[in-house]
Amino acid sequence: MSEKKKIGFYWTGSCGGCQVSILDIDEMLLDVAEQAEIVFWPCAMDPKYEDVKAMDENEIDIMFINGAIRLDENKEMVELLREKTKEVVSYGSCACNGGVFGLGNLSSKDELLEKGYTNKTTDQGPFPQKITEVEEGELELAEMLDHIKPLDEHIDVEYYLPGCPPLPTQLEDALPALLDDEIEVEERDLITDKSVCDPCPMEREEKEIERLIPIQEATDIDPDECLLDQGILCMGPATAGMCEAPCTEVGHPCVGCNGPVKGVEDQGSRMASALASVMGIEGEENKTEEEVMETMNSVRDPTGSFYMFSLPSSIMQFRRDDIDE
Amino acid sequence: MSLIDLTSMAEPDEEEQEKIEETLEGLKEDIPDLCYQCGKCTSGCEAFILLELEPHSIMGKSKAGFIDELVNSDEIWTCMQCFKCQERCPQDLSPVRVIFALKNLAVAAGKEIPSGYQKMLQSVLGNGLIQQPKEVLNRANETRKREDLDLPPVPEPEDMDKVQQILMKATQEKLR
Amino acid sequence: MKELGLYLGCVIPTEQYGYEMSIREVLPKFDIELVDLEESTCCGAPLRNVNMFTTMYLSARNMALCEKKGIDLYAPCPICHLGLTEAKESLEENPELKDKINSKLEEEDLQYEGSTELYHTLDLLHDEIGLDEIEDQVEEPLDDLTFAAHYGCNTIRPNDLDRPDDSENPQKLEELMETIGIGTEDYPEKLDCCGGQVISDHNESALTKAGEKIEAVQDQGFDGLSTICPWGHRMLDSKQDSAADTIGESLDLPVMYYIQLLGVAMGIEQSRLGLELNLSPVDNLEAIESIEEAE
Amino acid sequence: MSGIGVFICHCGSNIAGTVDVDELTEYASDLNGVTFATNYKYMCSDPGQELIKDSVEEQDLDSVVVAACSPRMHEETFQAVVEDAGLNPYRFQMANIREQCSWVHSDDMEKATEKAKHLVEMSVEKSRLSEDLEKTEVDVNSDALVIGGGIAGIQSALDLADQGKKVYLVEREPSIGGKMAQLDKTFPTLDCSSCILTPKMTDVARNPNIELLTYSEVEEVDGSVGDFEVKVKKKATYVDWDKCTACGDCAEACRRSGNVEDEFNEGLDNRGAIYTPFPQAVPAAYTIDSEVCISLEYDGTCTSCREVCELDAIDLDDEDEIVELNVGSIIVATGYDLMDPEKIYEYGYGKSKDIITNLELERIIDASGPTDGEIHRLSDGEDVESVTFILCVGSRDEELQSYCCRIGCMGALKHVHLLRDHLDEDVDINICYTDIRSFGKGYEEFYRRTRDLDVNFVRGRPSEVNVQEEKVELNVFDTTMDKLLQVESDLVVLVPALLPSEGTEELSRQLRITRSSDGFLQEAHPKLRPMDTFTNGIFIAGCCQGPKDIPDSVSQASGAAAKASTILSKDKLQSEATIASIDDDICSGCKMCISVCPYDAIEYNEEDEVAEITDVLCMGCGSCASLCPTGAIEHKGFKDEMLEAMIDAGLTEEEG
Repeated sequence: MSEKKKIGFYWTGSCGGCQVSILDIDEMLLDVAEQAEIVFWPCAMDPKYEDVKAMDENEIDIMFINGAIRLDENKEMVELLREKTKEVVSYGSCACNGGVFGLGNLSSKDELLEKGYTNKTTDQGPFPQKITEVEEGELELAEMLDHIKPLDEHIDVEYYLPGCPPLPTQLEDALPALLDDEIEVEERDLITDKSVCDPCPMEREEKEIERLIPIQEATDIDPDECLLDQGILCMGPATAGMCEAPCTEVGHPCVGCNGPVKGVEDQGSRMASALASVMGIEGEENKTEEEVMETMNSVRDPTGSFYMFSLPSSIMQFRRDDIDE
Repeated sequence: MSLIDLTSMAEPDEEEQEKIEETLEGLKEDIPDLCYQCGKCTSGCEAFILLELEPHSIMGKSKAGFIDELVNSDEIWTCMQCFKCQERCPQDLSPVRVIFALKNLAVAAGKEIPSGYQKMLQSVLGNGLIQQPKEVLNRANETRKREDLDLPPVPEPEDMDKVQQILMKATQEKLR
Repeated sequence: MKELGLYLGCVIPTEQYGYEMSIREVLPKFDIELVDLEESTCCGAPLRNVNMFTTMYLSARNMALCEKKGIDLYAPCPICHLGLTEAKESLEENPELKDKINSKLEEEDLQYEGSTELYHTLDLLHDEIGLDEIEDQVEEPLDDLTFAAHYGCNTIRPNDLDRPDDSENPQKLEELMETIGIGTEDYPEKLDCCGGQVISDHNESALTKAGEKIEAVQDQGFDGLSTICPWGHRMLDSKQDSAADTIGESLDLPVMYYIQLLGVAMGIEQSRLGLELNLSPVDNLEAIESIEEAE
Repeated sequence: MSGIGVFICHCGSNIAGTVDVDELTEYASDLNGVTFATNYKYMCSDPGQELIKDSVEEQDLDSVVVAACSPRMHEETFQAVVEDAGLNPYRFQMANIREQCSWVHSDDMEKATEKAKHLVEMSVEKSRLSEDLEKTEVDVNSDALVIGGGIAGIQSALDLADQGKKVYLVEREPSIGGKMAQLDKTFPTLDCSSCILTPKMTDVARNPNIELLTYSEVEEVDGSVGDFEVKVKKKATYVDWDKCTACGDCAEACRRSGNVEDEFNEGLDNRGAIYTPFPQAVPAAYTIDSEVCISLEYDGTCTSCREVCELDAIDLDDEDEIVELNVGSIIVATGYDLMDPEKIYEYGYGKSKDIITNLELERIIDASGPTDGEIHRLSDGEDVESVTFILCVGSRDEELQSYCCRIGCMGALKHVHLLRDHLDEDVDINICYTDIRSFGKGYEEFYRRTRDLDVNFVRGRPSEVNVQEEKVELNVFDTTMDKLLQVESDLVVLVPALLPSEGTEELSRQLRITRSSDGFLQEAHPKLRPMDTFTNGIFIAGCCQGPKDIPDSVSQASGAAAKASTILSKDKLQSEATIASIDDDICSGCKMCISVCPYDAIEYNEEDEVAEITDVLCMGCGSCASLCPTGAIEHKGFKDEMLEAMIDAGLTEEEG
């Protein structure tokens, strides 16, 4: 029997859901422990920066990294882990596509700090300082980066496993394949070719959407009919379908957390152009400009809707006037 | 515009024309530009035979911009407000509303307006109604007042002065 | 019991007392409680000619008074009804104008929301109360009479402003008359104007219009003419003599508010319906008591 | 080693005068994948074409780029050259360095040359990724279906039959002839309508290539161009048409004779339950109207017609029959209906018998019509002293039909001539018009002649029409004289708007063709493809596409027949090669592509839950490929990689 693989899990800017998703594989964790040795897992163990630094190059076989790279400390740490790891898995939507945090790219760093600290409605706490003097000495805070970029723009990544968080089933499928050298896994093999529509059980018609209705204003939703057909913006058609459509199945539109299907670069623009093609298509040749605008304006918060999880990996990446390079 | 009316040497006044359009847009009505002068409005106009009101020609002149002529005319004050022209217009236009807008322009410009309307306006400003309760006659030529007929007093704002003030200011306002 | 704000406008409470009396007498019999709007003023419609904004303001003010009481509004005058409807629809479509008007109403502690439903006599009787209910209350059907209907322009036009009846082929008044036994039929001049709106400045023309309509109805052999509009009634009844003089014909056509006819058919004491105030020869009709009898 | 050959055309001085072709050739020869580059004066000329062919062989080229004019001009030329040289025609790319470069940048040779380099490089990049593409072929059924047996349908059917095609002509009434059969005369020549129509109708009956299916309706249409499968319901006529000689004995015997409103005469007189629409009907046979026949409708025991029929043609047990047809192309010619003038209540239609439509007048004037051509007041049979026409009844009306009916003005002018022939000369004729539109050949001349017939042309629309005791009265304001005229008439003729015939909406759904906002069937292009629909193989003719007069209907009908013939004359149809294709492994079945396809080429496969493209229907417009949210649809010859490579090449800055 070959030597046990050494694996690790690391989180950067994150809600923690991805880490919980690892625990969610339940007993399988024991199987994993049999096949692999978990050498690094800040969530469960207490490794120090110095310990990692002391590791040999490529000492870790597989490193799962989730979360957004929001701080310089995140960046420094993932760069260090890259040195020590053979294969890095970009785990979860934040690492793969920037995730919800990526919507921060619509504001500049200063605006974000101002909103978060100076102009907040609750207590006016102290504005974060790089260095703070305390009795014990100086405390140094990590610096916020200007923008969020997906993990693969900071370091090379071998595999992508998106999801917010990835479902236990996804990890259960992925882990054995990654741990077994016999099985060949391509970079994006853990993402499906098909979209959420494929597993989605709702009845679909040809799309003739007159205008979109915000879900909270929609009344009389037919539980069996495609939400998009009913005028509710569902990102299903442009979203990778590894999740097996649990949201639409219970009547909630897909918000696009898995990011684009395999082979598609920009989830939001795909969805926007698809929707633009079918919206108001009935009698469109005779529509006045006002009527067309009315249809268009029914798309509320287009960026937030189309790019809720993938703005940093899109071709837009961030607000144009904020490009500082 | 390049039109000149050779009978009066008047030129179209686009500014005044826009004012009509503004008012009509405030009422969500179509502007007169789309009128194709079929004359259906005038064919059925209640005021044409007696008072020579020609809604189609008002539409035509408004469309061309000869607003001054209309605002100064007596014609606009002959409309019986029966709304037949609007109802029957095959182009979904409303001559009667164009006429209202013209009358508003005339008032705003301080033109002399017919005494009946003048009186009505003053009465509304004075006590809220277009006229005061009257003593009327019955068929036997006897006079009757509200009180005689067991009718309650006519409604009137408690603070008429205040309403008056608000009304005075309101008459200076425009729809848009 | 349905409560309705009774909004009389200008002409009814200052001279068309017969309409007001019969309304106050008849409607409560149909379980309708009429609530007076003490602070009300002119609806503003006559001022459309002078300043459209003031028109909207006055309409909104009167509706706001009714809203304050939390009840729907009944305007027996079609001109008021049209003015109020127009204001209601305009303000709904134009929130900016609504805000502007509300800022003025605030000075009187009023607020216009747009929640009041509007009724006119025609739809109130025909659609709300209903023909069956009316038929139930008829005691003496007026079987021997044939009347023509006069709707009044603003009752039916313009139809884009939700009128009580169809603009080209209104039939509700006919159906109401038939319900109380009166025979009726269409006549070519049915939709013609009474001239009332220009009486103040074009007296003679207005009276000619009225006279011609009365003459046409009379010539076609109708026993009388039924109205639901105070302006029309004023021209066709109150001023029938002057109209006759103006066109040089002798006119003696009984003209009655429909609601007066209804009251008579219901057996209500005729003096309570203000019938003495109809100046046209209504006592030519067998069913109508002459003034002497009434006394 | 094989590679790409680049051929740069001078186009005389058209290109060479602005673009430095030598520098361009040198640049091209250094591009990635290019093994040969040359230039020549006229690449499209014979020697130019030979140059390409020879080079393919000599230089062992596997793809060819020609930098010359627009592909619209010569793409097919060069594709054929490349094919001749033994390559797949889709291994050819064209860079447009004339229209897009030399012509628009003629003042700056340096920059024009620079742009030409980019354009050539883009084509080379696309060429590097190009693949062999094959056109798919389908067999063509050479039979045709014409729906609608009015003049347009008749013309289309005859044209196709004359070309030797088998034609099925489906008509829902018992006889062909349509609206034209109801007309007395036609403008502007005043030809007798039936004199020119009847011969055509009998031609149809006699033509061995035409199979006439009257009293029939299309039930279902499936398949696509070249191979439509159509189900037609032949309604039961209860008369054996092979036996019936139209002797008419049955009609006389019918107990409902004279009790059923006669549609052909616009309800102005009556027929029986067994009837033929009009004497010259084709086929010449009787039909029992099952809705009014005493036996059929009321399950009575009336056998009057059967008893008198010597030929034993009556069959009361007849049943509807479904006929299945296979055709290669379909022409729709379903015509129009008049708008119900009661929609304009104020014009009083229905309030008096003396207020009629122009089609009713047509029947009245017709010598074989309900009044044998005698014109009297319909209310009381009194003489007519005054006739008034109201044009644009419901036409050019924003509440009803916003379009012009195109035949109302001319029709009324024609009626003036006919009335003048039939009535005393002192009869008043008034025409209330908004604009007289006499746009066709000979029409204005006809209008001028009509003006000379003592007609009152009143420029204005009446507001309402009132029925007085004797006469019908209207007021109309003449805007040319500024006078309000009171007009008393014995007949008021309304000229109503034209609507697509009843059932057009349903038929358009069955055929999967689109309608424009006015409800008429939509042509593929208003100017350049007026008889095509967006569905390949289906054409439209006559008033189903929009209001038309007879000459226009007939022209369009012949045009549609010619169009259909181009399909029917082929043994096989080749589909475009540069069409969309769907990858089953990626398609997730969201159905978005189906709604955008203007050619109805995409269908949903319920079993595999994926969308599928019918190759012959796809026109390669690219709408679906650009929309597909999962990238499952690829546009052959324009794959994403190709376009990306072209964009990259187009955006490269020149080194140095």
